[in-house]
Amino acid sequence: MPLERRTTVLTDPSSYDHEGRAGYPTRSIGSILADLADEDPRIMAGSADLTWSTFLADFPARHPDRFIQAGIAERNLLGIAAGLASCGAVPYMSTFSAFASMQSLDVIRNDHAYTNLPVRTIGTHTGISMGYFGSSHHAIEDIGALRSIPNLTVVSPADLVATEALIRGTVDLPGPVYFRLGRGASGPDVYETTSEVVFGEPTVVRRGSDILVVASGITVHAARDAADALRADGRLDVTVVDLHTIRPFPAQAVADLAAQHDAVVVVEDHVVDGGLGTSVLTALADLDVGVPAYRHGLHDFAIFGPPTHLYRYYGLDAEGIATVVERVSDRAPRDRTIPLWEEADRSRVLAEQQAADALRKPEITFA
Amino acid sequence: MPLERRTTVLTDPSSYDHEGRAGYPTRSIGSILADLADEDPRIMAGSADLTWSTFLADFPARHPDRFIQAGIAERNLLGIAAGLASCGAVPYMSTFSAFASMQSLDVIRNDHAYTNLPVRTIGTHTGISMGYFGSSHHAIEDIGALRSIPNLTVVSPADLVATEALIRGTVDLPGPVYFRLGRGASGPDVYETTSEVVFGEPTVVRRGSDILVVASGITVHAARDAADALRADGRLDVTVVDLHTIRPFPAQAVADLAAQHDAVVVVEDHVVDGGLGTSVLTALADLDVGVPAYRHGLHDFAIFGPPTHLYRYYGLDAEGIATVVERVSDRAPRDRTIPLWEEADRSRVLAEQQAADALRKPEITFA
Amino acid sequence: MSIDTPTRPPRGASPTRSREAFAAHIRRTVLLEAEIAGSGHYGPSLSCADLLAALYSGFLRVDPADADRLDRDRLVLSKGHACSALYAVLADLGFFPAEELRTYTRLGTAYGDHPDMKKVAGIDFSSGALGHGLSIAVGMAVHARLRGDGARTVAIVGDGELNEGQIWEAAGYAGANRLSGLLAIVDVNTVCVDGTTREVLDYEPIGDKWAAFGWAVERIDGHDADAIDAALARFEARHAAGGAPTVLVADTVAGKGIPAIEGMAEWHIGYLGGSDLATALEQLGTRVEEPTDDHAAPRPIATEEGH
Amino acid sequence: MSIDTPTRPPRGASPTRSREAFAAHIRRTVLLEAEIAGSGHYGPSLSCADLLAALYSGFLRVDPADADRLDRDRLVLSKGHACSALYAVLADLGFFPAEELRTYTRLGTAYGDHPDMKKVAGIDFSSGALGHGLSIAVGMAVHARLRGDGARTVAIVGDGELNEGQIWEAAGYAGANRLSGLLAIVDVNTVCVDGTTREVLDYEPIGDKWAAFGWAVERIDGHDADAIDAALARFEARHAAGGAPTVLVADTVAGKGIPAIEGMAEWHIGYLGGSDLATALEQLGTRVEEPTDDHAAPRPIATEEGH
Ligand SMILES: Cc1ncc(C[n+]2csc(CCOP(=O)(O)OP(=O)(O)O)c2C)c(N)n1
Ligand SMILES: Cc1ncc(C[n+]2csc(CCOP(=O)(O)OP(=O)(O)O)c2C)c(N)n1
Ligand SMILES: [Mg+2]
Ligand SMILES: [Mg+2]
Repeated sequence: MPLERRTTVLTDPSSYDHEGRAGYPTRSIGSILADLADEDPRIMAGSADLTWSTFLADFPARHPDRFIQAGIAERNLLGIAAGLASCGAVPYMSTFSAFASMQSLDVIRNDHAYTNLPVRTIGTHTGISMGYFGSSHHAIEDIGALRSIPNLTVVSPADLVATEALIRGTVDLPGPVYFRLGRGASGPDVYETTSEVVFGEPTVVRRGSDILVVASGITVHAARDAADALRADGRLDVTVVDLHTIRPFPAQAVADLAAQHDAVVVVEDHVVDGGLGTSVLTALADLDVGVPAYRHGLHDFAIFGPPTHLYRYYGLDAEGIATVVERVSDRAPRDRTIPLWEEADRSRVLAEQQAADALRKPEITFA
Repeated sequence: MPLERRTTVLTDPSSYDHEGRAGYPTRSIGSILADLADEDPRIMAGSADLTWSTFLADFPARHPDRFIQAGIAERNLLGIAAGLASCGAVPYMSTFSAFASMQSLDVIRNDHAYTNLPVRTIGTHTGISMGYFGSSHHAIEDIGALRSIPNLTVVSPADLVATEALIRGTVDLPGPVYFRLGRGASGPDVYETTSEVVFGEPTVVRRGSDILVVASGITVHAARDAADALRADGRLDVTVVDLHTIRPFPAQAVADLAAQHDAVVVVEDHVVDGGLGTSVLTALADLDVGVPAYRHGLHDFAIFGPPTHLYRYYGLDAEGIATVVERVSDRAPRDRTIPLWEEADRSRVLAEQQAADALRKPEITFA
Repeated sequence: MSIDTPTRPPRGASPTRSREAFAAHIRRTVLLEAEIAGSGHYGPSLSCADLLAALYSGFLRVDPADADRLDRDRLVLSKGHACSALYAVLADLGFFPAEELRTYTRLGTAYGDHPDMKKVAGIDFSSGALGHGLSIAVGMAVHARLRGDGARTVAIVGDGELNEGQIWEAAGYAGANRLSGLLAIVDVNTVCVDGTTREVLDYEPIGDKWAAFGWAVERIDGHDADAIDAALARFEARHAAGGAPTVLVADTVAGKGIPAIEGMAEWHIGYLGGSDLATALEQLGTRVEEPTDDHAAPRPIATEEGH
Repeated sequence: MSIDTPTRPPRGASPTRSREAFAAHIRRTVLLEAEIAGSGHYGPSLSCADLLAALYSGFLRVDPADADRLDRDRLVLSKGHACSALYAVLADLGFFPAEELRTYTRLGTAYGDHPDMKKVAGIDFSSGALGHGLSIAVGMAVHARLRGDGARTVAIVGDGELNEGQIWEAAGYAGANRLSGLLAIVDVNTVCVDGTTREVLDYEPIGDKWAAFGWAVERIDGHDADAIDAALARFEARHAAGGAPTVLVADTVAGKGIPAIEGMAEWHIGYLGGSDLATALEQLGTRVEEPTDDHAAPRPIATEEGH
């Protein structure tokens, strides 16, 4: 696979092609893994025709013979990984989470987890982060799909620093690991150094006392910003914890944190049934912690739209999270099956956005 | 596909072949569906080379032109079903649950659930009911895999009467349904008439007052027998509820039942993370019911052995369930992450069985 | 099987333009949709534009006024990421007002970057995850054979998409069951995302694979209107006779029509802004004709001002 | 890739018996395992017995004393439900004591009805869900090529199993990447579970499919020891030269060796009890010889008393 991509004769500075002209990040999962491979001969990598899209391209550039290009065949990619791992390799295979988890679940289950081999599956572009690509590309059920599989470790880094920390923190695990990554290099940063993220231990990102906000992956930065806004306004003093290690679930740590707060709000870019909040609720129940916990996430297949618009629509940006946390604090309803981000909130965001869209590019007509 | 199977020249009455001589049940999912197809022209069926094993064979015998024999290609079977359903058919596609759920999860998700088409997937031989066929055939993560998918209905009949009731009770649902069946025709009966099982409403199988035992599918008969034994001995007065409708989860009904008891024990032929108990725990938390709930199920890939031995080993037979219910009543531990069916229990069962096995067929030597 | 079989559409619905203008219009619309979105699947949408133009110029019997009629022909765009081209077609045929494409990819739209049958009239099945569409089309073709109304089913798959095993599951089923009413079209634009299909995973000889799975194979120039029409006619004849399903292995050029991006995997997704868009529209515009007169309501073609 | 490469096993491990006796011993063991379980996959285990006998009669370089050595040849029994035959082979070669097979399928056993690499020495990968094994074997073959130690990888797949699309994903990858060290063997016993493969889903011509996916194809009689050995030798030569992966399309008979059940899909699973078992063992027994002398510790062959 050639790393050099052709550039096109373009004249307008706003134009870009898939990866060539859009620019490619200097630091990415590909370079993190390529560095690791420099040190560790077991490391291999592969993709299913999404090497560039999943930000893996530095790996084949630097270690071409340790790279598997499977074409558009995710199951085979993950099956090959199992064969490689049975020979002593530690392969990192990346594709979009929608195709890594749901399409190949039995490969992960039978060939990685049951055999307990050190295959690493990297599922990128999780939740609704693919925006208007639509439902086929939304990975809003992947935690649910993976959660029951014995032996499987699942981690969900909030940014690239966390990704590196968790890759290195799990490299010697004998069994399989699933990495649930957001959009790759493009999310806002949360961490400065890898030492802030230790595999297996939740990271407290903001320390407060009123309400505990639990987040993971792509929602952590928004939860942090929500906490900062609530604090700045003097409204609420909120703790934000990054639950980057989803399996094995750090039940005791979460229970201990929850016990120090009035309520828990779990923010998730996933349907609430089977997601992170499900683990939080069962942990609190199992460990007999009576603090009420609210799940704030998706309840259905998502609509289409640009990613940032979608997060706003579903109340998963900082403003939405702050609103939900305040509502928990104000209303504390005892029936927690009723979502705190309401139909009316969504309609409002949609109407605002559609009004703004109506003014865009009036010169275009399709007839 | 020919329904007539050849019979072999055999002399010993203990011999049997796959389906021909072992006998085939007169009433089965195949005859239930064939009856339905007599009345309803939308009904179709199909299998992936497991027509006999999933007890569907009466369907192609009676409606050959409305039957899809996909060969060993589960994903294609379920994809074809989606195409059929988009033309107005209501296809029932059967294979082992391990292959229906995990291997084809994204087909169910994208092509049945997102499109909200009336495809019915029948996954048989769930949980550890395949016994010594081993882990590849154990479907102990299927509820977890399916639980997050919007629009998907999941039902888990306890016997053939319940199967018929739930097939008929869901036939006009516009969206997809997943049937999680035990070993097909071979389980003990629970119900006498289909009116006992109403889609969407848990069925109370035994009414008591001390402890609520929640079961579904293949574990209902054992839970019932456990309740009867506990009552007969005057030990405990136990309610047994059959949660045949797993999704949408009847949260309020379960919460109301739970609130009338001292504790809840969920019995499941599934790993506890992501299974039925997960739904029970989140329902109790969401609806603020403070009754402690214990999950009694699997915690890892299962060992191998004959099905009945395996259920005994994992405490999922009547005796095991009774033991666990008594322990809940006696000890009521506040840390409910610790399984009440212990390593020592399993070792005891294994030792007993191995001692019995050692005496079997001494005439066989393999050297 | 007792299914109501209404009288079938006497002929396929037709576009408002001549064939050449129709194809150019599709390409133009693809560019304009990308302008709305700020991003577009140029390469894969433009490579199949002539194939779509052929299918929807009277071949497919569909009825914009009754989009869901049971006995219609069906198209599954298994390579769903090319849907901006299909939207252009469906709008032109009158399935929905073309102006709705102004919402393409915007919040709350029906028109995402993969097609959704529940949201858009004329989309016969939702797609986006590669590898699924041929199985769906098999199901539709089986149903059509049961009904006996002669309806045909077409699936368009990518050449890279052939890597997906489910395609061969479906191909094996259709071949063994001689689903003569099923037509697969492989858009052999010789690229996927990471590079050329040859670099990524060489699947040539593509025709041999389908033949070995029991299909009647034709290799054609996927931009030659006459060649496509002739192959469609031969498929129709084969279907009438009953026999193997047909595959058209169509040689195409990714990004066809925009010289700056033709044949480039880099343009699987991208954006042609400002002056580049203007140039591209001009290159297409030279070939855009006025609508033909054989339709009641000729509609204006998008003009180039403002780009 | 810097991987420790120990000196490779000078030759393949060998069974304790002559080739013919070895095959008969495998079949006998399959019957006895079924007697322990009360059920057996007779058809599929007996159809591949001669193929396994050939592979483990010196061809596969494996070392029972060091079962996990990195540079060994590997076998993936993708049709894992035939493992009772493979257990017979591995026990005879000394990977584990044959008497352990008394626990076959019993509670807590390592020897289930599908093979488990974590529990049984000599099993190179766990299987049971059809369609996975060739991908695994591809991974092993890629690793061997990286190591450069010449180790070979064999995958045995069923003819019905070819319906699984993942087989073709793996075949496409191996063909395009010219994995010469990979050998696939298709056990064409012409049955699956619901009937004959022709009735269920006709996949002939099987060889053409593999050829179209870039493999060197040989069609052989899967019960003819000389034919199998010769084909294995040609694979070896092809591997040495570097080139396409090889597939042996092996024509076999389900339940081979037990006339009452030969060729019958009904005997995918079943049970031969009492007098039927006795008859079957007798039919095999006529062909069972004493162990050959070229092994230090010839072991007694199961006698027929008691059945
Ligand atoms: C199952 C699945 N895997 C990966 C993708 C991401 N993806 C979208 S388009 C594409 C390349 C498709 O190549 P090809 O089939 O040749 O179609 P083309 O774009 O050339 O028309 C990929 C890998 C997807 N949509 N679905
Ligand atoms: C994915 C999957 N689907 C279905 C099965 C059930 N099953 C076990 S063996 C078998 C038939 C296999 O036929 P074939 O591949 O011809 O092998 P044979 O038994 O003839 O050797 C089936 C359907 C399975 N084990 N895995
Ligand atoms: Mg292409
Ligand atoms: Mg077979």
